[in-house]
Amino acid sequence: MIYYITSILLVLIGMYAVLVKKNLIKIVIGLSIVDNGIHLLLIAIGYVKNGTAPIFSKAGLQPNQMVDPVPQALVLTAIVIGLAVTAVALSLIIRLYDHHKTLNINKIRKLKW
Amino acid sequence: MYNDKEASKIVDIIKNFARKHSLWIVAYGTGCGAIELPPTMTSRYDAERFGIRGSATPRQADVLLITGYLSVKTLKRVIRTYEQMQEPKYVIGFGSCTINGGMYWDSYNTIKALDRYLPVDVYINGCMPRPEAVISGFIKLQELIAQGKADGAKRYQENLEWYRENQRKVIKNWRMPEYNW
Amino acid sequence: MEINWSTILGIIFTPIIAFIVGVTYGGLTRVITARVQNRYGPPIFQNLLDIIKLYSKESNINHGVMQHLGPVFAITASVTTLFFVPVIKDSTVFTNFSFHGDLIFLLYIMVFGSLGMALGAGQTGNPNSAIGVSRGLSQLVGYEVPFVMALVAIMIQFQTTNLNDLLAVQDHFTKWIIFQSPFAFLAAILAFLGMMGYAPFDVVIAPAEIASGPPSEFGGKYLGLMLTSRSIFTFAKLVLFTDIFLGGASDFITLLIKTFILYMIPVLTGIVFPRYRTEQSIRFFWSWPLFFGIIAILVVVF
Amino acid sequence: MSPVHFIAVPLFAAFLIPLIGKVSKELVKIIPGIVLLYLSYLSISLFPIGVNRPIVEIIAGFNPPFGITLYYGPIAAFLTTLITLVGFVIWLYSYKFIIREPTEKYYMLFMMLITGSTGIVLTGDIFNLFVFFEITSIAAYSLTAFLRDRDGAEAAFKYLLIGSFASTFFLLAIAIIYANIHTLNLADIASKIKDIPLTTRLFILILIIIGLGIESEMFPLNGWAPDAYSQAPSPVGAVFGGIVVKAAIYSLMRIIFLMFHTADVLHFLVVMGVITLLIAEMSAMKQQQIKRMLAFSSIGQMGLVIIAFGVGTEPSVRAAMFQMFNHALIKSLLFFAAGYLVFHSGSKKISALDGLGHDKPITSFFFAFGALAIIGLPPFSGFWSKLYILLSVADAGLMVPVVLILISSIIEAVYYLRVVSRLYFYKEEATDVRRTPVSGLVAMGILTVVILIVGFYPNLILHWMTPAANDLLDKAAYIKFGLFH
Amino acid sequence: MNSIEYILFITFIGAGLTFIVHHALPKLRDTLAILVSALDLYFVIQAISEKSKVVLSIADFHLIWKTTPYNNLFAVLIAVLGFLTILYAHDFMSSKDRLGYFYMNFLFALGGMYGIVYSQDFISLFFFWEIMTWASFLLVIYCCKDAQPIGLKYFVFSAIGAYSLLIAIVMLYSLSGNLELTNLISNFSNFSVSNQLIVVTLLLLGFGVKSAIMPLHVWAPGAYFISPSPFTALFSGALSKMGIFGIGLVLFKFAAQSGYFSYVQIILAWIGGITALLATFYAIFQTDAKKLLAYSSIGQLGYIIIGLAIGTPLSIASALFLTILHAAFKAMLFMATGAVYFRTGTTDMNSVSGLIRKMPFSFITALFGIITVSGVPPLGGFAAKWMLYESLIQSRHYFLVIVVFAASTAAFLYLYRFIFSLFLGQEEKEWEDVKEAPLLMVIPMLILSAFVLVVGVFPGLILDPISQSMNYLGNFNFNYETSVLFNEWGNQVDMQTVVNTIGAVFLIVGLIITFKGFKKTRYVSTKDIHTSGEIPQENENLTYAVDFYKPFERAIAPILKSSIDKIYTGIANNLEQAFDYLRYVYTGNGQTYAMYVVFFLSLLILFAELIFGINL
Repeated sequence: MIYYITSILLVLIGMYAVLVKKNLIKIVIGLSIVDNGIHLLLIAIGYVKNGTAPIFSKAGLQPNQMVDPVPQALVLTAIVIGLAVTAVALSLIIRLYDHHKTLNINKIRKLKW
Repeated sequence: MYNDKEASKIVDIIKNFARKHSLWIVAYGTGCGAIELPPTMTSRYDAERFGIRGSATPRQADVLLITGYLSVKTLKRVIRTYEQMQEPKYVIGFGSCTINGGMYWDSYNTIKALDRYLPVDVYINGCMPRPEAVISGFIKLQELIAQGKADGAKRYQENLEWYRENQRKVIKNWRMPEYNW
Repeated sequence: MEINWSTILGIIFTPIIAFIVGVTYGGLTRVITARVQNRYGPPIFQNLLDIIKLYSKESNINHGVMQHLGPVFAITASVTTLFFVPVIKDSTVFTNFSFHGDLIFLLYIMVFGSLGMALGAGQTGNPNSAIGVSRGLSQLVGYEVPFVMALVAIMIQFQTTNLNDLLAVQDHFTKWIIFQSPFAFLAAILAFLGMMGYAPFDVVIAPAEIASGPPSEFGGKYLGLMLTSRSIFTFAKLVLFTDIFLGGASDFITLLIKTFILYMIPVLTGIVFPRYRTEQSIRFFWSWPLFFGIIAILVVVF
Repeated sequence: MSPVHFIAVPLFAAFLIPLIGKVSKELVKIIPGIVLLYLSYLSISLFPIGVNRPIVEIIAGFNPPFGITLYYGPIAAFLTTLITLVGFVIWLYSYKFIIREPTEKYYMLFMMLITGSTGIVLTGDIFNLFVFFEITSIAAYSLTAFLRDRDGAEAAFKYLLIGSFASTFFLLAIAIIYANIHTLNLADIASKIKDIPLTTRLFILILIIIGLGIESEMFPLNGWAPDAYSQAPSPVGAVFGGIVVKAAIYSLMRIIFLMFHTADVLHFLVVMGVITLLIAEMSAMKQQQIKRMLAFSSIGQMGLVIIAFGVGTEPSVRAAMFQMFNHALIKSLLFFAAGYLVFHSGSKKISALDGLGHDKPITSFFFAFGALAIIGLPPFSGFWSKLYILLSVADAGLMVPVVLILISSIIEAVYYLRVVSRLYFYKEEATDVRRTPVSGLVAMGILTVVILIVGFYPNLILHWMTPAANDLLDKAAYIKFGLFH
Repeated sequence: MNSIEYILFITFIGAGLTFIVHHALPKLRDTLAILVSALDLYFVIQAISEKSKVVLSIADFHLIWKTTPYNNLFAVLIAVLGFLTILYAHDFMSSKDRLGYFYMNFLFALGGMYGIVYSQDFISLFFFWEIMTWASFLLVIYCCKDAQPIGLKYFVFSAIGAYSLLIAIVMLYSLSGNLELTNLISNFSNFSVSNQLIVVTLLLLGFGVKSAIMPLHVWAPGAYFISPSPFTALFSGALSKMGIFGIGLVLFKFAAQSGYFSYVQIILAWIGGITALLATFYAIFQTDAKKLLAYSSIGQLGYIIIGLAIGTPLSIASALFLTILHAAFKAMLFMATGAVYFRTGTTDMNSVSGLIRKMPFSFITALFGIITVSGVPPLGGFAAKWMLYESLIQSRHYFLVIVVFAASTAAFLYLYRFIFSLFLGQEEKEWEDVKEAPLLMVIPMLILSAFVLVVGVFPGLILDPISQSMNYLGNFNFNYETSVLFNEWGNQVDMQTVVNTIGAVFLIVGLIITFKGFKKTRYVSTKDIHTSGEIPQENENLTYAVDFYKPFERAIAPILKSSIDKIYTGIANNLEQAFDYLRYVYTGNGQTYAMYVVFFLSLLILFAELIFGINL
């Protein structure tokens, strides 16, 4: 349960950062936190208490004693994607800073209406 | 122009009779004489008895009534008006001023003898002539028409160059269209 | 349309009679006006003399073909109107073509002349003519409306648009439409004032203001033709009104009496009234006459 | 000859391109064309097969529901064909339009976009869908920022911000679905979705609507769209309007029709579609930049498509797909034309377009043509799809949306025609006649011809729409084919 | 292929070809366009006897074209007018550029109209309706920058009309699942009353916009004014008649089945009446000849609508008669105005004057035109007006007839203004070098003039096809002979007697007045007028043109105060303003957008059950 709560908390914290913080980098950090929250959630879904790795290493091991491997695979993929997004975001921030000389999101709104 | 007595055709007699009894005047109220016309036309003297009537434009009129002295400036307009009238047309000089300048005999900018500029058929003497005199003048004109002597238009046409010369003498800035009818 | 002797007689004599009567009425108007003004007045045939004199003018000018044809349009309209009105009731000669046309046709042919005249006046190029036409047409819109209302009321009431049928209805003087439909008569007679163009509705030809308006460039034979047309047209209109409202006439004496009475209405009005401005006269026609017209229609409908 | 090629070939090309870039710049430009030509050929040749009976491709040997499958049914066949063909035309246009370095990156990202989009359309696995989504998104972010001198970075950042939200919510939805029924195969989820408790299902639905709605440009979620469209290079705008959004809407609709096919959800879609349509068209009215205007128009058209899907009857779905097809073509044409117009006028402003009709007669003609077509005037193809949408919406008894759609059409007409007027009539004589490169003209010409032909023979396309619509609506068949071949 | 297929094929292919030919062989372009319209004319006449039917399957629909008497009537109208206007355009447009564009759209508009009139189902009708609309829109904006807002206004109103048409079509489809005219007509009585009314209203609205009924007329003055004259002639003469075509169809094929038909009739008739009256009043105060004619057009269409709405045989006959006649005389007037424009470069009535002697043929055309419009005998207009009044009186529309009469009397004002300002009046020095228009422009005008004259004498010639098409519309029979018209009370007007009388009197008096004193009757210039003796200078402008009907304006001032156009402009501006505020939703701040997402999410979560229901 604690994992679920933690993950939801993480998501909310990240959301807060994204929605409230004005600094672009903080926003990207927020996004990462949200991502991590979701990843944690995914892991938590597949988690079986006292479960083992999903490998038939021992005879008689029932599938319900194993940790679900699929979420782990998913999380791996998701983390990679998150990384890519973060990388793109950061590179964009560099470009934005070159252009606007500021990281305040309120001041970067040439495109509007 | 026909003389009633010499006319051979009944049509001519009718025409002359109608012309005689239907004199539409375009009153050119140039001078003080214009004031004599209202009493002439209205109930006291009632010139309409003789078929005399005012008309609004020279196109419809038969008689050009020059009521008094003519300044040089006015003369131009009068000539124009006369030339716009349809034949047969008559001119009545009204008051002494049209005959010899009257009290303006030595004025620098009035014309003295109207006859030199327009072919006058009848002069009405007086300064001013009373309505009775005016009516008698009209009756004289009617007589002239009946006798075929009221041929001012013809005279004007025949002696146009002479009239023009006289007119040009007094009217300095001469810009008149050609006389074309 | 069949051509026979009575038709030809009618065609020849109707305009002549109309002209004589019209001209005499014109002269009478002048005499009466003079008498009202405490004058002796011209002879009664003065208008005839005027017209003859105008025809006998030796020179004439025009500003182009439309001015030349303008009076022709006018007289065409007058004579055609006359031909399509039954002058004498039940006469074989003087009903002319009245069976071949009806009230609506008459309404239109009556403005035909004014339009032709307006075209002629337009070509003269005289601004006064154009002003006069502008006033005349505006006023036309004014009085046509009540007039049409009156006619519509009558048409509905008697279920016909033909004058001969209307005449057949009014076989006794109690059945004259003036008594059967008084409001229509009121509307129509007020419109008639405007139609005749006497004061107070003579702003069109206001002589001192716009130099007699549309005809200001017309002289000689053209003016003569116009006056002829006017005489005929006056008579035609009078006969039309007599036919519609006063039961027509079965002989000339009755016709003359009825038309004369009718004619005196605009003449006497004209003598005593000053002149309306254009918009005033339009507003006038759209107040009382229109009101009477509406009442006339309502009376018929309900 | 397998649907896998749709994903594998462009992906391979995408990674090959930077390498080849070291050798020959020209080859970099040509390779995507070859790839897309091949894909087009593939899609056309596979088309009849896919329409008759869905091809379900198993990846990596796991049988469904465990393995990832590709589901090449009628609708996928149609959309892949559309994507590859439009992609090819876009490549043709880009060939001379993208002259700015680094071209190899542009083509790499372009290939990624194609990969992602076809992947979205083809995949039968929800997480795989997510992955392709992210591929598309990341490529799209980068392409938005491709032009360095503009405000591309800002637009891209906004896109990224909102896009991350989308992916987050979508991933959350996947997580919840997986937590409840332990499966990721779409067909399997569809058959088991009723096992999830109602509240959870509602939550999933909301998350999916938000997640995929962002990419489908639904109204309150589409703040990124105008910026991204207007700042990206013109062909990329065409890619967004013609390919990416189509794939996104398809995935949204596929999920909704598979899992949440109820009247209320559909009504919600209609309402959202109407709101999207109206607000987008109204916002477009006073735009000063032509590409921004096109972006709003694009959003509006998506609203129209959402309405048609939301009605949820067979004719309406068919009409929606037809509209998607037409929009892909016409909007691409408009973006292409606008690209050169903007390029030559030197300003993004509409007011700078005065008199370009004389300077660039052919490009302007294409723009005018596209404008008339997108307003829905006959005999262009846009007319039929709009007509079908209206007929189907009215057939479902929804007269209010019909009226609103038509009102928005009037607004659309006003702002498009204003631009057309400016092109031709605001300045009389030609100042400086410049030529559009042949490849661009050919690209626009192809689209124009297709638009006209479809306008006269809508059956060419409509014919294939009925199986596609049935494919989308027939949940049972999807489950059957998706799970058991 | 039968004739209808030929017509549509030739026109559309011809349209495309002219555009191409313009760029390849500009010399052949005009010939091609004339050829196309001539072929159209030939096939339209062929089609009358063929009774052909074309079925074309496109999408899921069967597009059906068929010849019926009603269709043929309009098709012939379009074909003749199209041919004459293209003939006229050859010289008129010769100095303009973008001629490929012009002819292409001209032919597209023509083709659209053919498609409309022959169509027997609503899809093809709407399809061609839209083609016609955009083709005409492109022609409206053809000239210049000033035309753009006007064209846009035209398009917006057309779109409103077209879309209300579309809504009706869509409703009909959803009600009966079919869009074929014959089917719909037979099914119509099965619909519920409210549906019937809505459909009929929407259809009338849609067709009404094209025929410029109040208050949807505001596009017309500008569009007629700004479009090139040859097209204006077609626009007013034929294109606006498509609305009439539709209204006739809707009224007698659909609305007549409804229980509320009489109300529809009365409302429509009154709308027509008010249109006629107000348009006439507006026309009186125009200073531009084409605008004046535009308003006049609106007014005339009002009469036609009244005629259709009244629905008695005589009134329908008058409406259709007037439809044909209006096509002729309005084309004549626009062509004459175009000729003036061609030679002087303006149609401003305050500046052009006195062209009668320079452009006699144009003047005669204009004269015949105005006589026909005014309804004064002996030209064709009288027969139309006569039938209209008679039918109005006999169908007990007493006050409507007054309105109509007031309108047509007031029409004299603007007609006189038109001909006076352009052709009569002072012959100013400025227009001294003006010549008559080229032969190819004069010929169409004279053909039409001859037509209105013949129709005036023998209205029966046109009443034959009209009565056939009325039999198609419903069981309408009325009495007429070749030159005699009868009303329902049996009263008659014999056009031949009328014309004979007028002609004879006119000729006799005219000859007398001409030959009396012929030698001494002289022509003088218009500068030689009575000006109280003052001599006007050469360059002095004596034309009376500005504020020509000021007294009348003062008399009816209250009516003119409110302008429908201004109301629309106000609405449009406010809407645009509102839209402008609306787009502030897109603030440009990424965070705000993110906020929207989160808000939307919370909103959905909060009202989840409300929105998505519980039976998910």
